[in-house]
Amino acid sequence: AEPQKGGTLRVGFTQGSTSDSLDPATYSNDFMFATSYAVFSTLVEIAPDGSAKPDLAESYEATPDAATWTFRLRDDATFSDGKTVTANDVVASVRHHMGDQSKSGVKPLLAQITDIKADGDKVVVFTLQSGNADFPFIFNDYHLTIRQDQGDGTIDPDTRIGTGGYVIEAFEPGVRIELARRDDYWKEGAAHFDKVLILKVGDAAARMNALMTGEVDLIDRPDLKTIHMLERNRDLRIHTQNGTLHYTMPMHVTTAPFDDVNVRLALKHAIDREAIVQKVLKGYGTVGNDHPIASSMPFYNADLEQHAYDPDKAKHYLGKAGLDSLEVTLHTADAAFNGAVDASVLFSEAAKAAGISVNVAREPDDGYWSNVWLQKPFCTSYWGGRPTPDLMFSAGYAADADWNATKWQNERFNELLLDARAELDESLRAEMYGEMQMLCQTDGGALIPAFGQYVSAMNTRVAMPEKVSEMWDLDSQRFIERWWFA
Amino acid sequence: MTRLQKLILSRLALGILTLFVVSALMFVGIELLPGDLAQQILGQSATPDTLRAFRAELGLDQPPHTRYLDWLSGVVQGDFGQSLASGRKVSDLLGTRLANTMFLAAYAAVIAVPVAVTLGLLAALWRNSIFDRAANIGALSAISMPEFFVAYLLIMLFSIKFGWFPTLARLDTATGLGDALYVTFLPALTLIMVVIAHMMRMTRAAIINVLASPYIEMARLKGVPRWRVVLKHALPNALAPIINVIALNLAYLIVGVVVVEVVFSYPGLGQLLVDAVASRDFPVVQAVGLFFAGTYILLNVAADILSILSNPRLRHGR
Amino acid sequence: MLTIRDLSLEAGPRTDPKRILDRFDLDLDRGEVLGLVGESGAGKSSAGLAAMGFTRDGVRIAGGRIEFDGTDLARASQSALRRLHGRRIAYVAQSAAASFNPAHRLIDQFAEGPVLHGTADTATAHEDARALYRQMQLPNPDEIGFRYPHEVSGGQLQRAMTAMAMACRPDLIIFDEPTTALDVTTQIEVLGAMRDITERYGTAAIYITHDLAVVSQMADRITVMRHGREIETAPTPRILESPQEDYTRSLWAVRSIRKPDATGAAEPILTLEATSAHYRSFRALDGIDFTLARGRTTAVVGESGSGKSTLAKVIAGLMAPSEGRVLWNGAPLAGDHGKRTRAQLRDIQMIYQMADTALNPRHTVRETLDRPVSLFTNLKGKARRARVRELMELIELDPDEFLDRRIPELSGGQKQRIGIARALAAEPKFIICDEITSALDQIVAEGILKLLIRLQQELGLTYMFITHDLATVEAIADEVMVMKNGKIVESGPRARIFEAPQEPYTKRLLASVPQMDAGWLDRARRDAAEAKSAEAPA
Amino acid sequence: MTLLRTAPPTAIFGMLVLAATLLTGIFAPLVAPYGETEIVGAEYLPWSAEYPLGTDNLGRDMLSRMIYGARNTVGLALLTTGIAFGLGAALGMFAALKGGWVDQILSRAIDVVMAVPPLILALMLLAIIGPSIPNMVGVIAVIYLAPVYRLSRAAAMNVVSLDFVDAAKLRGEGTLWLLRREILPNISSTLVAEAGLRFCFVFLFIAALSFLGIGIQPPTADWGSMVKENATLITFGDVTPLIPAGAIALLTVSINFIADWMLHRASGLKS
Ligand SMILES: Nc1ncnc2c1ncn2[C@@H]1O[C@H](COP(=O)(O)OP(=O)(O)OP(=O)(O)O)[C@@H](O)[C@H]1O
Ligand SMILES: Nc1ncnc2c1ncn2[C@@H]1O[C@H](COP(=O)(O)OP(=O)(O)OP(=O)(O)O)[C@@H](O)[C@H]1O
Ligand SMILES: [Mg+2]
Ligand SMILES: [Mg+2]
Repeated sequence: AEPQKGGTLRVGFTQGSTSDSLDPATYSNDFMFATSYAVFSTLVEIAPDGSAKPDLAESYEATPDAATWTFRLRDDATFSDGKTVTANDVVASVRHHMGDQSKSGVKPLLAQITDIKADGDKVVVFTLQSGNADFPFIFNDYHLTIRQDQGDGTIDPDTRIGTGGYVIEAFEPGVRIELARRDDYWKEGAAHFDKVLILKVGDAAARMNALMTGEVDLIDRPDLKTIHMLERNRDLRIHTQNGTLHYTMPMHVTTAPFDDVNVRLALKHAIDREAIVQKVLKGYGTVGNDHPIASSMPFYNADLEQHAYDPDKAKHYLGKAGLDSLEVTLHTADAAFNGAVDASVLFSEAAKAAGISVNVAREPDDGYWSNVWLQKPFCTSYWGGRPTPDLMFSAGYAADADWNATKWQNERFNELLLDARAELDESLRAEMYGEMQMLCQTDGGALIPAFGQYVSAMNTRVAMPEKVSEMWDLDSQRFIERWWFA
Repeated sequence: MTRLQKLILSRLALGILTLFVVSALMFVGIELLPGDLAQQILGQSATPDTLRAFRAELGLDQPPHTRYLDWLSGVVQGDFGQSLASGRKVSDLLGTRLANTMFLAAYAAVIAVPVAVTLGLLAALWRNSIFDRAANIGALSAISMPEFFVAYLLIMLFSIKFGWFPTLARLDTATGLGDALYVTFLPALTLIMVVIAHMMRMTRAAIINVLASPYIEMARLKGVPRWRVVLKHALPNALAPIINVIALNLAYLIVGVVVVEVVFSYPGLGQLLVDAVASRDFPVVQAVGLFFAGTYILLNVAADILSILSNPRLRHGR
Repeated sequence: MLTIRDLSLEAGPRTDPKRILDRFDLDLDRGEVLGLVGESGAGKSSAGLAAMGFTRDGVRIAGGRIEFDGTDLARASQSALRRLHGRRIAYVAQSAAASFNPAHRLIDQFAEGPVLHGTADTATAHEDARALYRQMQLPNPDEIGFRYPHEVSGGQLQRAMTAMAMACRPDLIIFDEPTTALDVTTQIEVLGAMRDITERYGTAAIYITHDLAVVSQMADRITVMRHGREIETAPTPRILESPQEDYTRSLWAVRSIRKPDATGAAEPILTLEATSAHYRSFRALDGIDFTLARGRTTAVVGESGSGKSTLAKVIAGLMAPSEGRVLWNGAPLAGDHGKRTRAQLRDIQMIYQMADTALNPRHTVRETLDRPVSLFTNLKGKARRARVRELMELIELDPDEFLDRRIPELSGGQKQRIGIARALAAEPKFIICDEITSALDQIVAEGILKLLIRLQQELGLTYMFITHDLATVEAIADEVMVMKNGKIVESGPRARIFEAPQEPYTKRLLASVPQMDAGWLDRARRDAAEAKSAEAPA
Repeated sequence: MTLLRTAPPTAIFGMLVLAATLLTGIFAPLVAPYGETEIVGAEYLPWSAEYPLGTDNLGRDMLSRMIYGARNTVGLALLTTGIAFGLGAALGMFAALKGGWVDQILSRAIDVVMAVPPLILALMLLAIIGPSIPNMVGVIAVIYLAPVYRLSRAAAMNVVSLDFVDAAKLRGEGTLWLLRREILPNISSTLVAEAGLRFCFVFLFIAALSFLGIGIQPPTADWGSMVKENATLITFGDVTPLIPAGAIALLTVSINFIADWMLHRASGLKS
């Protein structure tokens, strides 16, 4: 169906916090991601097919070594106060996330930039430390939405003036935001809803009740425990996306007993992945194979043998490690991902058959990321995924990555990572990334039982293109300008 | 009356002291909580670099006592500072939330208190009757259910089944009083169910306790009808415990409603406090915490004073 | 006007009821005053209430008739009874302090009845209240009604309650021990006022008491009760002079015990030197000087609030004196009991006024006695058990029957005996008795006094006997000490104080002791008025 | 036995329920058809002969979890209430007995504890010391200790002014004896009546903690958490969460029936 204009979209979101602010350096939850994309825009967006596509940029190109990138801006893009977007705005917006003072989450990704220059009004040139073929993908990041240069090379972090399709009418952090469409939006075929209201509804039951009683049109993350009830309601539709979202149980490979690769393999065979997909994800997911690359991503290695639940094999590996039984503690909380505690309990039950006792230690949701993740030798976690294997591996598996949650330091793997990044030949890259996935699977410290689908639910009036971007939930959080009411 | 004034003053002074201790304890508590604001805000995306920068910006690199004293000197001058997490003024942040919390509490109280006291009086009047037994069992069952469960039951009944009331209690500045009462009916009802039992049982017990007094026998021997004995002779003398339990429950209505706020997505202070604790945003925690503690203390002082006023013996001190 | 026939009241479970009244009969004519006398628990209050057709919770009418002016109150409906109560039959309770509603002003409580019964509107009722208050000789009759009960003294309250009972000019008033809680000097005024008012309006009355002297001043006829039954009824002069029944005679005989006079020189055992004590800034004891003699009984008398109990507390070590010192056998005694030696703690024991609060209701008799025995003696095992039994025999209670009872399962007199036994368990030299008989009825009190006298003779004990009842003083004291406002106003041997009191205050106190002879009340009122005016300048 | 004969029907009912709960709790492994954490089939199976109450969200047998839940819930609540009452009553009586600055310091400290909202206090304390079961028991006990302190202090105040306490002091009794033998027996009925309600509040509190993400550790079965885990079903008209909720309600009502009766008996003895 053709997109139509009109209507007020009311959304119930799981996340959102009183501490949210409009400062792009602070975005840390879906509520602000969606807001960021609706009110501001990025240089590049990820198209439904997963490729990078210019947005505020009209085009971009790299030198052959992929180390210098030149972005040309559109002429027609304007801010909501009528000013056109200039190269200086882009430079100031990107610089906001760089430098010693920056507390931005995107700062590590920008560390590769050695220089940014505005070349006239419409051209920005980035010089990188070394070649990076995937560089444009970075500019899809919700942090890197563009604000106006205040004239001194800085932006006002709290400004509401953006280049997006909507303007803010009311904003109560952690409660709601009200958006109204800009009539002078420069992008064609986008921003269909007249108004959008996003509510933070933290409680899963409350979210589903609100959808059922028609108080909202769309919710994210319905409770999978009761989703079968929603499925029966004919006015509602469950929307799923096979994303890059995956659930992991990182083990510190530097801590006993996880320092023995056989123990790691034993655990990897003692978990019933199918049961987790069925019982925790209620079928909304696929089994994982202990590496973070999704089947939908480029360079996915389809030839790897699938790790499956096999208590005998687990025992076999235990034997190789010189053990006949094993006791480990798995730290978990539903903050890690919805169902993490249940998944851990299922793991614990399944592992008994292999002579492994997995003690489930539930930690408080509050403070989970600072007290448990990266701190405890065995815990549950998730990755929202990255558009490319390079970004994924660099973020969580490279030896020097801040978030190397398993403290894994595989020489071969780290060599390959650098080589593949600078390599422009696609088939060579595929080979390299394939081997890296294998290394992760057999030697790495991450137990990755499942890839989850992004699930959302909405009433049948909400319409969307046939193919949506699957990297993040809800059309990679760009649903506000891409979807419409039928 | 000077005795009463002295008492009020000394109680208030004690209350302020308590507040001070509470604030110091909460500060220590937040200090002891693992992780700090920077880590919480940055969450999974924290890196040592960003953490350092963030801490410096927020002043978290200062020693704790400096930060506490800075904060305290601000508070003494009426300045509650700014939220570390969002940089907004704490007073702005609290404003609407406070109003929302008070609105819901008042809504529930206005219904719950008279109903509970009336039920308690009737139960005492018809002691050991079917009515008394039924009220007692009903009250016990109501308090024995977890609050969120009561809420879900009400939603199931009134929103999903009958479609009479909304499940989200959304209030904004534009909402009129009528609408506000309508959308917050279910959360208010949940709270009413939760607090009514306690007050009812206490009213009943206090009245029955007084009914054993010689002056009740005297009143009956003067030919005073039963209902008048309960209302005119027993109630005034049972007021102190009833007032106290009402104060306790009013405090609960203001202070203890986090769960109800979560279930109905009601933007009140409870959620703000939980969020602020989660993000270690200590100016906000302190402000809300102090407000809660202050509410509790004030209600208690008010209850004491009312108890005294209700008792001529204390009112006209000897 | 009132005829009660064959009335039985029951309490407790229906399967195993307890008889409170057993085929009780009573007749009362218009304008007549009937006295109802008997020991505690005899059923006097129950009978009085039954005369109103009222029973306390848990008590029910098991049979019989209560005919008031032609209607049977035993079968009347609640609303019919309500119309009678307060209007035609009124009630004056034992403790006015407890029976006035503390939340309302006196005059509002006065007006409630007339307004409810429709005999007056509020304004008229208030007018009437002032008139009655004046007749009851209350001070400031125009203003006193606007006070709350706690702002009025006990004697005044009792009068206000009588006024309230008169509010609808009832035909019958039930007085239930209206002066028991008052001290003797106040009692006279209240009795007088009550008698005046009933005479003036020709109101019939049932006057319940266990004090024969009092009832003899008030009643035309007297009924003696025991165990819920009528023992004997006769006009007052006749029953006083020639009682028919043994039980009545025994009641009369109570006032006759006398302790034999002490002989021999007395050596001092306890001395107080210029001792004062304070409650915050209030001086409750003011420079007390005295010496107690070994083996003697010293009675301390004085009206309520004169500091008698405070004196006991100071000696016992419950309250440290603020000035002066206490000497025990010549050696200074620490003010705080915690600093006294075990021997000192053992030597000085105390028996309390309210046996109810002096014994832990959660303990059995055995536990109560065993503990001091084990703490203060070296007895173990069998010897200790034997000692406990011996103590029970000393106080004339059967060990087999009582040792395993809990305290609440004892009568008031039995409790008081246990209190004495507990003091004896320590094998003390000196016992302070603080009003130990004032909560007991006379027969029981007599038993206790006899017991104490016997124990003194057997064990050579020294007593300090605090009381405001001069009859008791006459019975047991060797020495008498009169207190007023925290000071000792007069002291000396019993005989001298009783025969030749020096101080007006002592004289007034002595004159207030109720006597059985008919003219006592009038005489006493006159004397009291004179004594008061004589005291005033001093 | 004579005691039982005088009990009103409500109290007998209460005692039967309590006894049944305790027995099932104690003999849970014998009574329960399946293990506490055993996954026996698919999720949300309806009631059947095999699974009398169906299965839960992970396919565990509801009945077995209810039975083990009795053990954990009642056990924990008993323990917590016991600690809160033990400590609270001891401190309250101590303050009443000593008076003066001891009383002032204790009472002001308790004021501070009571002035902080309980849920927040629990969240903070548990985040600081870690959410293990012993810690949770300790924290809840501390929170509930405060009102118990107040109650027992007030009740003890009435007792310490009585003469038998003076008499005991004059015998030279130590503080422990005074508290345990003289005061405690006289305030125990007040405490018992309060304990009935508090006992129930404790497992409701545990349930609320679970709701906010801390509380009892999975996969331990506990009624409060079971209500929480299945609560969302209720809005779809599924009765599963009513089972544990009903069990809590039944137990609460029963315990309070017993408490009411004991209170009645105690007051009957007094008058
Ligand atoms: N409500 C009641 N339930 C059970 N027994 C009662 C009740 N009221 C009184 N009794 C018992 O009835 C008996 C008579 O009581 P009553 O009060 O009439 O005695 P009394 O002669 O007035 O005694 P006192 O001089 O102590 O006032 C006593 O043994 C008492 O214990
Ligand atoms: N705890 C107290 N605090 C303050 N004042 C007290 C206290 N106890 C007694 N008083 C006051 O001290 C004075 C003496 O009291 P005390 O109890 O010694 O009198 P008493 O002669 O024993 O009287 P009674 O015959 O009524 O027992 C009274 O005026 C009383 O009001
Ligand atoms: Mg009586
Ligand atoms: Mg005294």
